[in-house]
Amino acid sequence: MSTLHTVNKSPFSTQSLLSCINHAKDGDAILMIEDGVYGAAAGTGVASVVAEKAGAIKFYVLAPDLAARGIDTSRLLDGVEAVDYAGFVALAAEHDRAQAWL
Amino acid sequence: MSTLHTVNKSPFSTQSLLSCINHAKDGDAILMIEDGVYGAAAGTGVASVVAEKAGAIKFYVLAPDLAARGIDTSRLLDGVEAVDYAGFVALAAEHDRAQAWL
Amino acid sequence: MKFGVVVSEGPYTHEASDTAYNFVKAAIEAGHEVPRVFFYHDGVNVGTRLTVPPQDDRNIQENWSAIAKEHGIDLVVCIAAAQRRGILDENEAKRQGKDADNIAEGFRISGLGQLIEMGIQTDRLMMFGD
Amino acid sequence: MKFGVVVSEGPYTHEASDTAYNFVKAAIEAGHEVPRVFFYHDGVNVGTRLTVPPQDDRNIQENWSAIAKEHGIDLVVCIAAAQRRGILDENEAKRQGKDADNIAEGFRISGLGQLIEMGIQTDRLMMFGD
Amino acid sequence: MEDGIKKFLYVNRKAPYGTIYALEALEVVLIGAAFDQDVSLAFLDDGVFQLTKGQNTDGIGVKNFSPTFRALGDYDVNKLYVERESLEERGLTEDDLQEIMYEDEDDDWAEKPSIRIISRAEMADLMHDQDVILSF
Amino acid sequence: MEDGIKKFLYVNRKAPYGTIYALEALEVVLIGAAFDQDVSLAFLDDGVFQLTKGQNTDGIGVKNFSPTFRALGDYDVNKLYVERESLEERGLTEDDLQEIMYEDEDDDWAEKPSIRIISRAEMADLMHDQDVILSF
Repeated sequence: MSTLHTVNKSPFSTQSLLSCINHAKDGDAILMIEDGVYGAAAGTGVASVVAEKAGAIKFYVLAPDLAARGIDTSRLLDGVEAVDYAGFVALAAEHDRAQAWL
Repeated sequence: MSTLHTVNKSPFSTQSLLSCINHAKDGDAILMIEDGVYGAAAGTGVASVVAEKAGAIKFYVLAPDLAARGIDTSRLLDGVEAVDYAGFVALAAEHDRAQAWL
Repeated sequence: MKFGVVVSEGPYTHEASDTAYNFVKAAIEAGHEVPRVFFYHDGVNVGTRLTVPPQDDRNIQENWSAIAKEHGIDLVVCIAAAQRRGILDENEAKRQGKDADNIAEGFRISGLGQLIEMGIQTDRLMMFGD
Repeated sequence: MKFGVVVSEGPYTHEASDTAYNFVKAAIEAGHEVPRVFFYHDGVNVGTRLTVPPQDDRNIQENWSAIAKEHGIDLVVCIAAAQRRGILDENEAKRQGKDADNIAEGFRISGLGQLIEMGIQTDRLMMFGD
Repeated sequence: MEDGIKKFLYVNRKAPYGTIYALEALEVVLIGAAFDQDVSLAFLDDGVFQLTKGQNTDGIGVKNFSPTFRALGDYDVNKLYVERESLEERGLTEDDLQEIMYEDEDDDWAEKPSIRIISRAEMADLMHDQDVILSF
Repeated sequence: MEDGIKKFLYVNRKAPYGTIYALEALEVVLIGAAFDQDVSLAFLDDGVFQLTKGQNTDGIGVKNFSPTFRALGDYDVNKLYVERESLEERGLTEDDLQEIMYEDEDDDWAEKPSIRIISRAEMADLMHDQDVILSF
């Protein structure tokens, strides 16, 4: 039993990613979408929050939203995997429930 | 020459109050309105951010928004003054410009 | 697998209705079913036929109407949220004494029970909002 | 003193249009002038006459229409923002080939120049949004 | 999921009045109560502000919906989980929240509190034990 | 304010695409350029993300408006102030931003960069030196 969490807000502006990480359980997945994709980049002031949890939690980022914002996948944090919408659907199907951190 | 800044977001959810404080100049005023009024209460995890600046910057909070949220004025941080809409208008008139931290 | 989808923000203002649309398209392409999309909060504003987006931009309402028609998706606009925001169909306009309606093709106005029912009858509920 | 006011969020969804209304009322009571209120972003949704709020709640559109009538306030809805969101007056509806319009009494649709002009001609510009 | 009963969790993370999400979430809860599902409400982050007592909206002209929480017991909605860490960060204690009661039909209709203060870890467990999660 | 010219500052604090504020701010700037005022744009907090290069929105089906920034020089809008601290927190440098140029009519139409990276303290000074501040 595991959950797919989606986070759609910039981690530099709001506490959504942090709250999501604080409530996710080992084996859960967190998918960053929309303005949430900024949380997937390496070398930022919030990168360590994600890096510390990568492993216990699996992190994904929506590639079309990354591209829209001009972030090359080469800049992603280690352990964050880019998926397209088909991958998003597959993640939603694989996990037992979806929780949106709106 | 001074500015009236308005902050309308909860400081527990977003970085708006912090960014406003980081850009306000001595002699400016910051008025907390709408969900921003939560930043005016004592004893919270963000109170020190306001308390440290109170003095150099004058802090106000919109009383009708406080009452709507059930916060009694006795709980306000030292140095934060409650005003009504007439007071809001007076502050806007007294300062040289208004800047909304949306 | 059956997906239920909720759209909670208005068109153009927030990416939510775009993301939901792209998700629904991908789900159908992957062989899943999307029996219903429920529009709540400002999401009800997706269902007006009066939008005139710039010619070089997407037409969010038309995209939803088209995919719904092609794949038999039930597009439900919450009546309570719609009344507050001025989204009406012909019946509602008559009932409320309003002289115009604005609901778009393929959308219908109904109650919040349709949201709960969708949660019960689908395998996964996906929410897109602010 | 002359205040210009911008409303950037839709009615009910966000407190911005309420706060702006209360500010305008207080400004007028204090003897100031509010020649114009400009509705931008989702703020254009304040200007639809099709809203039907619950009977125990305020009617945001009617409040604005009334205060504008009483004090001669120019309520301007941005045309570009309004087209995206489906807010039309009779002329715009005709021009765009739409079969209905929904603008409320006392609101008019015009360009962004009216916002800049308001910034130039007033002493203070107040923005209310998200 | 047994006997077609699903576990529904309404997650409330936003403050009241600044935006409409809290009010419209409550409207879903009230309608949803008619469907005989296993319903819980979670209040965390700024969502805990929804439950504070003494809310008076006269000055802003917006409808005060906080009394509606006290009616939830009549709809058999009586599991309101509030996160302790969220309260603490906001300088709140249980005493700052409304008293919300329900009558327990399995215990001779005894009056019991609907609000249950739980830890962040317990909140995570609660979320993990659901079939359907609605976020507001 | 001299000769009826006011100083207008457009403050951009939000990321592009997730919400429409960035795009609709730009629409105001373009219209406002016709009014012969003293116009500056400020990019801070997530607003700095608006100026990154390589934006490609094909995959989300949303209009890519980032090329419009490069047209601002033609409208005599050539003061784009970007906050250094905001860039740093987001792991960005000036090289990650689009090159936005204008022709300086007072300097024999020499091409010059419109983007000026400034410190947070300088951003505060800039804000303090305005007649009208529009926030997006």
